[in-house]
Amino acid sequence: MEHKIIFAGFGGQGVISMGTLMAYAAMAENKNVTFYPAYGIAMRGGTANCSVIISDDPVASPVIAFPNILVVMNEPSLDCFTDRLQEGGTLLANSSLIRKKAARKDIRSFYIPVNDIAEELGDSRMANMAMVGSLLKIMNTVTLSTVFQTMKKTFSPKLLKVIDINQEAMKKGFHAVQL
Amino acid sequence: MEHKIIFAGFGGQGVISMGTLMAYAAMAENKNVTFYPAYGIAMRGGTANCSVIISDDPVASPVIAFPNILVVMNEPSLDCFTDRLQEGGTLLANSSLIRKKAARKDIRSFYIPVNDIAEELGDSRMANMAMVGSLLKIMNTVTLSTVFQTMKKTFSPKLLKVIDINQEAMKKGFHAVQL
Amino acid sequence: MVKKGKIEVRIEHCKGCGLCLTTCKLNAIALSTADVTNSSGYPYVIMINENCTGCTMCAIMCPDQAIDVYREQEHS
Amino acid sequence: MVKKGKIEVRIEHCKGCGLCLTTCKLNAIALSTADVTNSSGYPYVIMINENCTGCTMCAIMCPDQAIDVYREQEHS
Amino acid sequence: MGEKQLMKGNEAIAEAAIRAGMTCYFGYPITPQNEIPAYMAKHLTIRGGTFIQAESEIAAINMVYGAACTGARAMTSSSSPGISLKQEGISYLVGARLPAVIVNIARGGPGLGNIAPSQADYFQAVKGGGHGDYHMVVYTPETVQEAADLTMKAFDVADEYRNPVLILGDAILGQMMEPLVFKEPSGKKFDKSSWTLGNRKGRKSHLINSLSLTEGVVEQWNWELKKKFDLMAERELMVEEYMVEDADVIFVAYGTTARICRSVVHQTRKQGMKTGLIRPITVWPFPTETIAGHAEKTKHFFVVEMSLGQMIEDVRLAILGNAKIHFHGRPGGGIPAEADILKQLKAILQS
Amino acid sequence: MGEKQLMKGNEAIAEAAIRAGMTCYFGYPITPQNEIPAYMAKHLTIRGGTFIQAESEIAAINMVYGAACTGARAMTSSSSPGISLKQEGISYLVGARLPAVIVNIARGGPGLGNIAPSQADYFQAVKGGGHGDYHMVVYTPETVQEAADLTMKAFDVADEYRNPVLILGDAILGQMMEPLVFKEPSGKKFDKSSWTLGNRKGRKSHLINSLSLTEGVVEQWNWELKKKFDLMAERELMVEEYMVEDADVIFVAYGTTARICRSVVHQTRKQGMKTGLIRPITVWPFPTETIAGHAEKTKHFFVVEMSLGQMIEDVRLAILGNAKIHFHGRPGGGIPAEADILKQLKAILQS
Amino acid sequence: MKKVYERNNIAFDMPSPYCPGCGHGVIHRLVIDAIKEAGQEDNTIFMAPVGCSILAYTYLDLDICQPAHGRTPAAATGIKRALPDSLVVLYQGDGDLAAIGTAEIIHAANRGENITAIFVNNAIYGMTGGQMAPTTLKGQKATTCPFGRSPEDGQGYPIRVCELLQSLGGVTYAARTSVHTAPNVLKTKKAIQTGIENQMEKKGFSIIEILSACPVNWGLSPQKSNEFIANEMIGYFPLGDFKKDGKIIQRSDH
Amino acid sequence: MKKVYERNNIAFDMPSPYCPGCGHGVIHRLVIDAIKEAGQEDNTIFMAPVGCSILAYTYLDLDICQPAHGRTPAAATGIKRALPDSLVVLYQGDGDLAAIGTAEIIHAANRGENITAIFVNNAIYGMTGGQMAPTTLKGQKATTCPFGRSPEDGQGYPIRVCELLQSLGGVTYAARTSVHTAPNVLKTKKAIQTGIENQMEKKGFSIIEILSACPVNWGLSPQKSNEFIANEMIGYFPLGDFKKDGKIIQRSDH
Ligand SMILES: Cc1ncc(C[n+]2csc(CCOP(=O)(O)OP(=O)(O)O)c2C)c(N)n1
Ligand SMILES: Cc1ncc(C[n+]2csc(CCOP(=O)(O)OP(=O)(O)O)c2C)c(N)n1
Ligand code: SF4
Ligand code: SF4
Ligand code: SF4
Ligand code: SF4
Ligand code: SF4
Ligand code: SF4
Ligand SMILES: [Mg+2]
Ligand SMILES: [Mg+2]
Repeated sequence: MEHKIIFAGFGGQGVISMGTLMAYAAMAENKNVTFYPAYGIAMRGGTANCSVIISDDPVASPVIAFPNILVVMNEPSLDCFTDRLQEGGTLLANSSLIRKKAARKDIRSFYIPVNDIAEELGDSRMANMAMVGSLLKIMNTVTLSTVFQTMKKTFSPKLLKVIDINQEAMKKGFHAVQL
Repeated sequence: MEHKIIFAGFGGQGVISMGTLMAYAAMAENKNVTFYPAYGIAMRGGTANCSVIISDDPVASPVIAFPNILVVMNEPSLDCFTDRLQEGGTLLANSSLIRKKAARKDIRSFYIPVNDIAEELGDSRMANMAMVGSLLKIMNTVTLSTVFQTMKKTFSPKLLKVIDINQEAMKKGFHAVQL
Repeated sequence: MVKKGKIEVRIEHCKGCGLCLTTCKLNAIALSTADVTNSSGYPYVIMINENCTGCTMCAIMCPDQAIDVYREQEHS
Repeated sequence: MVKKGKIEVRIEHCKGCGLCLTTCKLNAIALSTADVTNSSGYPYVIMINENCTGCTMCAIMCPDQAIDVYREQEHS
Repeated sequence: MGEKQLMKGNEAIAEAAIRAGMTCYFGYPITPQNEIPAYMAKHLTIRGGTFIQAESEIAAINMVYGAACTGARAMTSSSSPGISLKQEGISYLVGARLPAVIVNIARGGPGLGNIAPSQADYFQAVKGGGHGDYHMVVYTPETVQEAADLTMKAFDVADEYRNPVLILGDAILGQMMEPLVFKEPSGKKFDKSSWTLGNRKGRKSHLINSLSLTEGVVEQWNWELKKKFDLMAERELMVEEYMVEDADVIFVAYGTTARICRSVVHQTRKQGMKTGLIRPITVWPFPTETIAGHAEKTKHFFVVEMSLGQMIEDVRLAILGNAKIHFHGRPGGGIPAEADILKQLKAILQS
Repeated sequence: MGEKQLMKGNEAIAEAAIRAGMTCYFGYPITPQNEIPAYMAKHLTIRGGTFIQAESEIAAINMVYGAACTGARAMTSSSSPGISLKQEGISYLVGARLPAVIVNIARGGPGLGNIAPSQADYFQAVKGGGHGDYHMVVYTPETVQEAADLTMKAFDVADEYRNPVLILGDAILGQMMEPLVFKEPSGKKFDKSSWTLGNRKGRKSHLINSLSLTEGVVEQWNWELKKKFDLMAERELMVEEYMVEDADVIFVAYGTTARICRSVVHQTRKQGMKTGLIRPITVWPFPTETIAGHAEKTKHFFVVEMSLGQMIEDVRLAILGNAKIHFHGRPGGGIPAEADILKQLKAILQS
Repeated sequence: MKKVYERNNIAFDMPSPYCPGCGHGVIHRLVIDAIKEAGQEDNTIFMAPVGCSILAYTYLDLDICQPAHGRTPAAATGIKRALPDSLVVLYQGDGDLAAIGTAEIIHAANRGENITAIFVNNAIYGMTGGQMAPTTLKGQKATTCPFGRSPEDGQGYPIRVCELLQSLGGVTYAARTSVHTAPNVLKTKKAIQTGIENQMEKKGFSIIEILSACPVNWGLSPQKSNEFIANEMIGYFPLGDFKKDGKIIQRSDH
Repeated sequence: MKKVYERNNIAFDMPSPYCPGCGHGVIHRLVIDAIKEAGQEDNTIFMAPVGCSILAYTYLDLDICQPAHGRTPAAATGIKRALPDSLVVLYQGDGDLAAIGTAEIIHAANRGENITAIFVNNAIYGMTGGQMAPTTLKGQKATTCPFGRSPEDGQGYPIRVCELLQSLGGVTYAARTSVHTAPNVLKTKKAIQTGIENQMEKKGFSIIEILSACPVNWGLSPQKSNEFIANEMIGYFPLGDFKKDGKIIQRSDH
């Protein structure tokens, strides 16, 4: 088992949090895991992305040339990364902000309106958590409850106060996906 | 034929001029020649020395560990360098300022009162030239006339004005030595 | 008499920083809403009324040279 | 009343720079002649009369700490 | 044993240094190692140590020089161009026999290059980028865990030999998060009172210095340094041999490229190809004998580097013509792809 | 042909540079190369060129960087610690593809060391003291005459490849006076208009730069640099073989130590011992093949260096175990004595 | 209607390579406006620093030289000495100029190199992600002074570069301006023009220090960033001329 | 008679390692006198520069640290931060401090490092044999300005270090003195004492710039050298306090 996931979106969409949360949770399940952020000037201004590898074997390079899972939170990210997705790979796209569909036919695609899900909960910043929920469902490697526990451990005091709504969003995202 | 000569004395005694003059003259006679000065902090304050190698073969290192000719213009230099003179080597000492004799018996020693010679000419700064004269006589490799020609070529305009007295001193030094 | 003016915004060059807005004393411009963005995902500047006098202040302030300014000329 | 003083020169430490001489208002000191040198070849400072008052100026000026100064003490 | 944590390599190095008793850190910002000074600014100061953002890399290495004079455990970190600027300082540390830890989280060069991972500072690290005859132990961690472990060790080794130690990573090691557990520091004590400056109290004065204008003295120091280097070479070698016993092809790679080669070994072993990996953990001292020992039975060595080929010279020196050496390298921030290595490997095996 | 003159190596280098059309010199004082800036201050300025005593070695190399951007022939010189400080700048020159000549009149290290001659900056010079993958042609003149000749050549080679060139001497070469005759400079013209800055007049803008943050660009530059290095390696090698044909023992030495070995060859040949000398004139590119070519019939190679042994690695790489390699080295400013070499030689011949 | 403001085509047809609201964009434009108005497009060599504005080459259609971090004044010296009639414009950030490059700027200034230095003081290391700069204000937070800069705790005082350089003989012009409002942008342009005229008249070294926002690393919106300049920075970094035609105009002391 | 002046036994029983009449010798003695009178012999770390006074270690019986050329202020920072209660005395020449080490001295001063810097301004590079220093006077000859220093020809103005540093927040004390006459030697001692007291009272950075002769490289006798200080140097490098207890006392401008 080896998941090579790229998360991408706008700065402010919580892309890095998605990645680190997944990495922490995978660690808690004793997987081999690496997290690799975009850094330096690439982090500046508009966009953000990070790479997470979750594997049974030790991870070679944490840099993902060709992901088998791609999570995109906005349209520029879809445009930028879709070509790199492996044949047969999985795309998760935030259909609240991404109006078009990926052109490729050799991949599995899921369009989840995570901003809408989040707004239903009254906080559009929860879109990323909803997306994590969807991802968990699709990956079927890390459980929702592990992620919940991880959140308790890793969230800052400020975030802990809003942990419930985070988890709620995640659950909604989880159930939004039909496999 | 290989002469490895160390010239040593006080700063101001014209030790470097002696060395360069010999080197120029040897070059004029198409010998292989190297000149190596003391440099850096060793040049500062009191003392000065330089090394000249004149040889039929190409010169290896211009640094002389063990000279076969040692020219000393004052007593501290005698004390400092005499031990390094090769067995059978030649010592030329300025007996005007050096009152003692070298302790070694395995060397040829010449004591020449070059300051006195120079003062006879009315200019104590000519002591070094007198010493060069003595050296030429003892070495018997470079001729007095070559040195005279060299002086014409290499002396600065200021020095050229006093070339005669320089040459006079040299001649006196030359004749002061009895072989 | 106050002259009439207008601006042209290079939408693809605008980064939605909003600095031009702060200089427009006549409130002639505003940013598009968050869901109306250029292809880099930035909201951009639009004229929201006819107040513009072509004073060029907004253009002077723009870090991205996204604004050109036009002004009615006196007839000579 | 002017006090009497004297200096002691560490001959081997003196470099004959002559700076002490320039400070001695009483001309109590001078350099040895060029042919009288210490073992490093430097002329050195000598007292040339009884003028010294032990004012310490020469020692203060000496870059080589070659001078110690002595002065007559008041009897108390 | 501590708890498992997820940390960036840079942060792991910083935390490990603090745990190892480093009290003085001096650095200047440069990507991709900025998390080290940032971590120090926050955590070292709170824990009573000294953090200074120096005015430059040169100031930083000289601050390290000063702090080391007092016996404090001192460290600096930078990335390639900044490490080039520290070369005079490193040579001085060796010359003055001062312990210190220097971290290079290398990036693509030459010049300003980029901020991608690179192994093109190998020569600089192991042959001496600075002037004069010198060596340092150079650790090349492969994982975040090892980065932490070797950082702790580096301080002991620096103190033991009174010599700087280099940790050579790359942007991947520095930026990657991986699980790790901090080990206990060795707790080894080093009596430095015979040479440190300050608090003199009646003893003879001490001198930290690398100059002598007296003939022969610097040469003598060098002969003494050589003895120390020989001892370091003898005792501080670290190398991992992985599935080499029956290997037809042995990879030689360190750090990030070792991870990649290890993965290729995994894959190929599953396919029945007999591959193995020799991973220098110290690149100085270099595991010359380890490699030489395999050069009789194994016919192919495959060196993989993120450079135009630097360590390969040391591999050649080990093998001395007794086996074939193959090379895959990517310079300027390129990362070797498993697929490319695999392809080249198959060509080798078929030849 | 010019007249025979007696000159210091430092002065000969300075004068040769001026004759080769160097118009911009930037340096910072350091013994034993001070005669170079002093000469420039006097003679370059009178002849219309630019001399600046920079505020530091780092400023000097970056002034060279700037002047080179305009197409001017530019040079800097220093000695070991100062050269260490220039490592970032050298890496930049390579990265930005700028021609320049750098002179290292090396002294004893590590650290401040002393001002005696040394060859312990060999690794720094040939393996790259700076960061990233790069090479420079490194000339190692043996005599004052050769120092002048190679200096002139260095400017042509720098321009030809748009790459810095290093002249590696030592305190002996710099301080020694020897007779020399200045040759005519080659007069080769290099059209630099396709890349130099300034006087734009309608053409496209030019950029001198070593950074790109676009993935793959710096890697691509490196592959292009590699091609250039390969070409330099192929075409710029200079080596002297002296009495090697029938030799039982071949010395390998460069610069000052080559002089010493040559003298030993002389003496021993007179005594009927068959000795010879291979003298790399460029140490990068290194005469690997030349040496390898003799490793079949000659059983003993004797490397002499003023260091703990650095070039010996390149000799080992050439010989690959096919002959015995012996070593005599003196670090920290020590000069190998003919007598000591002779003694060791005799032991070799008797074994 | 007539076009009364149009983009300067010394810049390529693209937005500036900087973050939204970044002062570098405005300052770039002012520099190329001044160059254009002086008719020096084909005679200018633009010296890019190592800092965010290293990206100038992607934006500006000028001959550009990009030297090592902090060493721009040294490289500019080399260029200007080799080509005395070219217009050499330095562009440096506060880390580049006032930290690692301290020696180089001081000595280029002191030699009176006939060049024009544009010094962008944004009180932070932008490119490397928000570390403390030599000009970071007292109490201001950055990744390497997470508790706020504290000079009393040995983190150094914010350095006033104009005041530091004004005592040097080679400096003919030193001025501090800001780009946080349109009127200040216009004043900045004037100052840059003066700096460039000085060079064309061979008057020696000019420096224009410009207070400039880094919204991303200050963690403020572009608007709030410009308010920060108005309310916090100018109090410590007073605007105006510090030296003109080689004469001291004003000072500010600790 | 009573001994009223005796040698300071912090110096080993030998002459100073410097040329006849060199100012370094006097200044060394003043420094060790001040250290001794403050009772700090066993608590002092003396930071030797790279310059003639690198030889201090052969002469002074103190703990001594000898860092790289120009980097003494950085190394001193490292030492002082690690051992805040030690007395750290920097000793630097003009090449060391005002050329290669410009950045280091400025930033150590600006951080207010609690150290005392003795800055020996002899307007020349002594150790390397007489090259132009940042403080070489206009018209003064040196091996690298054989026709006399000419600021107008781009060789730079003689840098006034006290004036340059006085604007920095971390500087508590900056004074210029001279050792060309006995009364000035005594004033210099006072200034050094002030610098050391400041440090013991944790007041921050003190610098004492001392005009000092280099007879050998000036090509003058020791006496003539001191006259050169009186007649040429002081006119350009005015003596006195420039900053005291953090307050500006005097200035001198171009
Ligand atoms: C020798 C060296 N040290 C450090 C760096 C990393 N670095 C790149 S830009 C920069 C400073 C950026 O700050 P500033 O000069 O203020 O420019 P800004 O980005 O704020 O405009 C640093 C430290 C480098 N590239 N080279
Ligand atoms: C990196 C480096 N550059 C240059 C030198 C050579 N060097 C030694 S001392 C010195 C300067 C001496 O002048 P100064 O600092 O004024 O001291 P002084 O001898 O006049 O007291 C220089 C340039 C060096 N040792 N290291
Ligand atoms: S030109 Fe003036 S009035 Fe028109 S939009 Fe711009 S700022 Fe407003
Ligand atoms: S200032 Fe320019 S970039 Fe910013 S919002 Fe206005 S037009 Fe857009
Ligand atoms: S102590 Fe005073 S009076 Fe006596 S010799 Fe010295 S200076 Fe002259
Ligand atoms: S000042 Fe000192 S060294 Fe100089 S002459 Fe007087 S006693 Fe001798
Ligand atoms: S990081 Fe700051 S200085 Fe750099 S481009 Fe962004 S806003 Fe501008
Ligand atoms: S060279 Fe000058 S500074 Fe150095 S010891 Fe001699 S007189 Fe003093
Ligand atoms: Mg900045
Ligand atoms: Mg000096």
